[in-house]
Amino acid sequence: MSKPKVAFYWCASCGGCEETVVDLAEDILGVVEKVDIVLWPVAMDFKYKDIEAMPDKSITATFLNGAIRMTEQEEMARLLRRKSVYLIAYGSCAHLGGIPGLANQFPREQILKFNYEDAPTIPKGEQTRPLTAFTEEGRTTTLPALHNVVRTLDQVVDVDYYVPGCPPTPKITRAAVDALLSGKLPPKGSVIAPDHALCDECSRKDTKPDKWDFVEFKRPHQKLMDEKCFLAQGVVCMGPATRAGCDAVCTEGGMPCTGCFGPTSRVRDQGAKILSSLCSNLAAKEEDEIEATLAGIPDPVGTFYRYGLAKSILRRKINLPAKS
Amino acid sequence: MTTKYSYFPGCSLKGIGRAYEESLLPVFRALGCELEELEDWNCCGATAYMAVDEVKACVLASRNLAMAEQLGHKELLAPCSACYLVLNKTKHYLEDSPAVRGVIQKALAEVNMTYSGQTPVKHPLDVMINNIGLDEIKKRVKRPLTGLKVAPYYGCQIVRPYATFDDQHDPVTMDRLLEAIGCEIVRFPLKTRCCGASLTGTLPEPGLLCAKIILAEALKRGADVIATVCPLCQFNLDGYHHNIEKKWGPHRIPTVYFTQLMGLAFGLGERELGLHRGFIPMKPLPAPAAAGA
Amino acid sequence: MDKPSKSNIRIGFYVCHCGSNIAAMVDCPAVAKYVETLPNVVLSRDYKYMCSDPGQELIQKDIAEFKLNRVVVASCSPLLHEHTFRGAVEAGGLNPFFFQMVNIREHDSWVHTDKAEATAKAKELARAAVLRVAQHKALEVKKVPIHPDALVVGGGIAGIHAAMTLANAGKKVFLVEREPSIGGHMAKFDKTFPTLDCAACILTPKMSAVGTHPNITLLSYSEVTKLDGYVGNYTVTVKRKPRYIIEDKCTGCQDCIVNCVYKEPKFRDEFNEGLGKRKPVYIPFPQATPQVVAIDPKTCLNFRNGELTNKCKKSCVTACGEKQAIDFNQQETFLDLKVGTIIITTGFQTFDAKRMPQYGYGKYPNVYTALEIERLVNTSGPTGGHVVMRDGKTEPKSIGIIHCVGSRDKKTNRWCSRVCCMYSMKLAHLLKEHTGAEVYSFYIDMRTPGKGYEEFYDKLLEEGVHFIRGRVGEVTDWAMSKEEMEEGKLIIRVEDTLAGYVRRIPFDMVVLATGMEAQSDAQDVRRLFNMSCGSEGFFLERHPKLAPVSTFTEGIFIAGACQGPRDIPDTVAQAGAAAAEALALIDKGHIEQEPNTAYIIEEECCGCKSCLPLCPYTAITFDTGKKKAVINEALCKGCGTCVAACPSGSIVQNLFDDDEIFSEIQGVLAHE
Amino acid sequence: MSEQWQPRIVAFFCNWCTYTAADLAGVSRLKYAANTRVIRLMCSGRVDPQFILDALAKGADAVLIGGCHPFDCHYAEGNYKCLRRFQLLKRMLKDMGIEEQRVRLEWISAAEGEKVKRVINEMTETIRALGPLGIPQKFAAWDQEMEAFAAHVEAGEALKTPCSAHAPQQEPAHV
Repeated sequence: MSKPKVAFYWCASCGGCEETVVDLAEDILGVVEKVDIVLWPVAMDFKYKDIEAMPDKSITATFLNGAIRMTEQEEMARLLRRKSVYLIAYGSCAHLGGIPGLANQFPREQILKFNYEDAPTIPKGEQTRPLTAFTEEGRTTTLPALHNVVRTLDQVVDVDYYVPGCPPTPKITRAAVDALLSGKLPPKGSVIAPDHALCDECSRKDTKPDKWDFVEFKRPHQKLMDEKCFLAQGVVCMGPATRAGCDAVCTEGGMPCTGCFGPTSRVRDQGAKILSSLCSNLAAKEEDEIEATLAGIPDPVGTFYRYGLAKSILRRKINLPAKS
Repeated sequence: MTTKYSYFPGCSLKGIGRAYEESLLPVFRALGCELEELEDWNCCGATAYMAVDEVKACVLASRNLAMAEQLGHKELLAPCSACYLVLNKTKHYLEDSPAVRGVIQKALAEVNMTYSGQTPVKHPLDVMINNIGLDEIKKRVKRPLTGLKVAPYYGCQIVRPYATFDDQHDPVTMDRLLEAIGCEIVRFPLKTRCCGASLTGTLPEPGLLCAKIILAEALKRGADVIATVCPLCQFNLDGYHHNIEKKWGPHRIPTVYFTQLMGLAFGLGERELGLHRGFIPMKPLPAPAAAGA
Repeated sequence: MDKPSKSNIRIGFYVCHCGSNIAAMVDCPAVAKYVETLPNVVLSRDYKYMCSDPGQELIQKDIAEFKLNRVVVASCSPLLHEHTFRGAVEAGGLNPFFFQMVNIREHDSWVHTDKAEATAKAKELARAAVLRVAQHKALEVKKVPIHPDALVVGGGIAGIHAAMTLANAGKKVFLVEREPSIGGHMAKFDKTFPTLDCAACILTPKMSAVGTHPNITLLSYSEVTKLDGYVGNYTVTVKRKPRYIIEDKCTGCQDCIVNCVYKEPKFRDEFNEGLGKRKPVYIPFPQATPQVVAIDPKTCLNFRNGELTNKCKKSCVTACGEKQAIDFNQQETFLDLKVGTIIITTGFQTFDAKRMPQYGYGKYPNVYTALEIERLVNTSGPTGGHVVMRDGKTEPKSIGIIHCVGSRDKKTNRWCSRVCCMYSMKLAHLLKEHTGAEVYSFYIDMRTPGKGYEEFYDKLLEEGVHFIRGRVGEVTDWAMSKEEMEEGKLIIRVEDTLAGYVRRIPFDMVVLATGMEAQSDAQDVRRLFNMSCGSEGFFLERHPKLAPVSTFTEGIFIAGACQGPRDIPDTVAQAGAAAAEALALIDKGHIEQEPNTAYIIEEECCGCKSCLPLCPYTAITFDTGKKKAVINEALCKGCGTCVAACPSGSIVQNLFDDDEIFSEIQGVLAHE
Repeated sequence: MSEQWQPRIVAFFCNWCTYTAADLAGVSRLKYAANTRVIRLMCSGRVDPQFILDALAKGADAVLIGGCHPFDCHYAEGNYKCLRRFQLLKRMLKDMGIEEQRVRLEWISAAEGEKVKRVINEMTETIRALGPLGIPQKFAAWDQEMEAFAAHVEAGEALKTPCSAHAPQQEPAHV
């Protein structure tokens, strides 16, 4: 019996997810022994046409990280879907849209204009936009185009499993690989991580007060924080609204949770839920007092949907501003 | 520190009621308020206009309102009861009737004006009691009018149909104001009874009877003077003594504006306050109690 | 559209015509036809009256015949008939919570004017219910035992009657009254219309029966300050105000009153509307119950500003002697009562006549309120029933009674107070009888619906009382002319709308028939007992016709004028009804609680504690062993606030779980 | 539908106050616009911000929440919790490009049938003036770029032709 074939691919992502695969360290050797890696552009040289030539469903599992931002990514996603038995959205970007998903607050043109024309790092007179096609000696090279909307993998193709995290921890990656190799798979569509929130595994849990009564909110850089629960210190922590499984690496490391594992299976919109929870526990009762307390959360979208905007109920800014 | 008000005098305060303006301006000045008269104001829309075509009357009024809003002071002062009522009525129509609002906005638009309904129209009594306050007023009194018996007479228009700052049936703001400057208020049940209004000009008999009833009752209750807030009331009560006397015998009691009494208490001169314009002169004030020196 | 029915859910849908109440504005057959196309619907019918017996039987028959396992009825408000239909579904053999109701009457046919729009709305609401009911789970009604004791708040005729009814049925009743004596307004009346019975003669026997009834604990001079718990299990905190008399020791001999250092009564007598005087130590009126004196610290020499100063000779203490009933050191005490049901009978207050300055009350001494006249014509009143004016000697020769003072007026109270026409005529009769004066009654409309009421009006007409139809413009002391005999009189100016001209009529005395309004602290009482008030300030009944003495809080009933203006017979009838409702609950022994409580799924809870402080009933606690939150369903009242706030979606509310609500949202919005 | 566009308003009403007030409006035969669909909850405190987002995303042009007046909550303070969430949600919705008039919170007691009528009529008019929110249509429009691209891929020419040939369309101008 031949070894199962596995593919790794990256789309709109920072590369951190690829690092996690490497972070499996010696474990990766065990994995590599048991599988055939048929595609891993970050580490090995494979060609698009090699994959295209493979029969459909001949790859046992594809781990795809990154959001779908460009036409090329979309095409690869569709191709790998066709060739794979299991397609796994790997990491926050493929799962929830991730940081790239925050671009859904702006029109594409505004983003391009800023990045290639208005950004302070671009010297005057050197503003230029990348060409989409370039012909030389009769050969045309093309660049993929940017979609208007940043999408999660499952908004483009059918996804079998999700491995959450920015990036997924080695532990959670190993759990996914083990499940795959052992054939002990959860129901299709599952997120391979515990289905309760992070507080459960946070060492600061015992310092939670029984009553919140928030009177102000601070952002992490505005406050010297101690070892207590961040919320008890008035610092927004997404822990209560975020899936566990990361072993609370951020809160252990002194930073509040920013929500990269996404919500539990029972929640449709992570941002709405943490908003509901935090606001319910304000101390203020008068409108202006409430407003004053909430002024400590100047950017609710960026705070509550840091990873999840593309996957949120609204997905994207609804009425984009007219071109400026 | 001066507070500024927009000021709409209306025709009366420049004509038969000029004593009202003559006393109003210095009294407000003494209270630290500046009244800035609307430039190019027009008829408020009262009486004839109101009787013939209410909407046109409101259009006239709204031009004044629009100018006041443009002037930018917080409130518009309308001392004449008729102006006060028409301006307020127009504001109500603007708020309540989309049809009238449409006509008015169109008319204003033709002369490049707009009115958003912001600037409230205030009566001097309202401003004195509720903005300035009796304590401030008491502080300005140099010569309390102790012993002067006053019948407070409000007329109809500042409390009917809208009673925004006082009771519709038993208004008391002027009572409190005059009490604060030392006057003795006689209980006067005819505070808001008709003065005869414009009937005195068209159907003199019932008109004069109305005026006579008020004069007679004020005399009967021992008043030295009737205090009023309305130029038309003042005119009807003060201007027809001759005719009244011919029919019912003498009913001689002066009718003055409340601002004239306030001016006296503030130590201003009688001429300065237009007191010489009344047909029935006020009796000399009771001698002030000899002060320390 | 293909009907996906992958599940085994079988929904029966019924749309009710409600006669023409719904059918006139909603095309019911069209709604039924549309719903037939929705997923899982196996049966869809329209029917004339779903709530009728045949309607309910239809549901039961269909459940059996078509193997329905979910039912949706589109008819009136669930607040009205949800119970009825749940009952029908249960009788059909299903769990009663496999039911959803659609409100297409109150929220649709009655409030819209375009049949196409109303029908479209009905379809969408029906679709929401169909999607929702598919998510319903079987639930169990919780039975909670009912504490058999009852509380009655307010000791007027309503409270007295309700307490007596309960007590006679063998229930223990606590009757709380804030004044020193029970009796309420009725105790102040002289005679009652239209029979002219002496009010005291019919009331005082009931009062003393309350005072002596073994099943009634009378807590006079007391107020309820706190309410905890829920139907069947209320804990009520009652504040007992110090009356400086030990109730058990006072025999009502009144020696203390006689021997008070004030030889003459000097202070405003509240019971006599200030027309009489009392001493600092007093008994409100001769038949007061309990027959116990009270000391008013505001006027007693022994106190200053309510503080004990011991500056008095304490002649009352001496007079009391061995009985030792006087205790100047008495303090406020608080009493906790356990009761299962509560009846609120806190009554009304009369309109403050000073709010209509044109009638001169408070300005002209001889303008009276009707309640003052009640005391003035009363033999046990301040003048012994001798009707004299405020000078204390002159009898009025002419009296004008003005109806509708403060009533039927946009500027004051818009409602008709129902009793003023009748009591005005009663007073007209009594005043005429006492003084022989000419009596005029000024009315807008004469409202005499009631047994013997119109006949009473006829009798008055025969007696020669003058009735003038017109709303009085003003009462003034301004005399127009000597010839009209107006000098020194009060002149009523009125447009006589039958004669068609304005009249001025001089009187010696003017009586203002002030209307009834809600007690000034009705809002506080409402909050205390978790009730609602109507826009006019009276307590709101659960349903004006079908649940007139119930409130939106289970186990709390209302009766008498606290619910709206009414006369004595209606008040007593209502008090009886409230007592019967309470008895029905008590004798059932338990109540069935709506199973809309929330619960936490233990393995899903992360123990973030976000929900802990949100529960006003402290139903959520933290299990420190498991480090997870737990909901005590017995304490949960089902608001769902914690459910909405749980950041990991680990709290579920029965009957209102997320999936049910999301389906409903989907249903009202899904495009056709 | 050929007739004039009608706003769709989803309302979450508290069982004890606003729902009852709406019943009262019915019993009193008050007439108001037929654009609101009421979902009954036991308390405005049960209104999960997810419900509001979900309603908007599923095609509601606006969402109305009706709760008990301050101090009058049947469950003590559920209405305050609703108010606090509402204030931040409103700001967040603004950041997400949704006009603030599209979500409204009103305190309406059981006695205020008239207010139900007024608020619903006002809101219907406001939303009518504002025009459709149309999120489902926007979702569909956004995803057209993918469908167009998928067609290219199907034809096997995606990566073989210059990207300008299959570049996503410029977005339609937003209102």
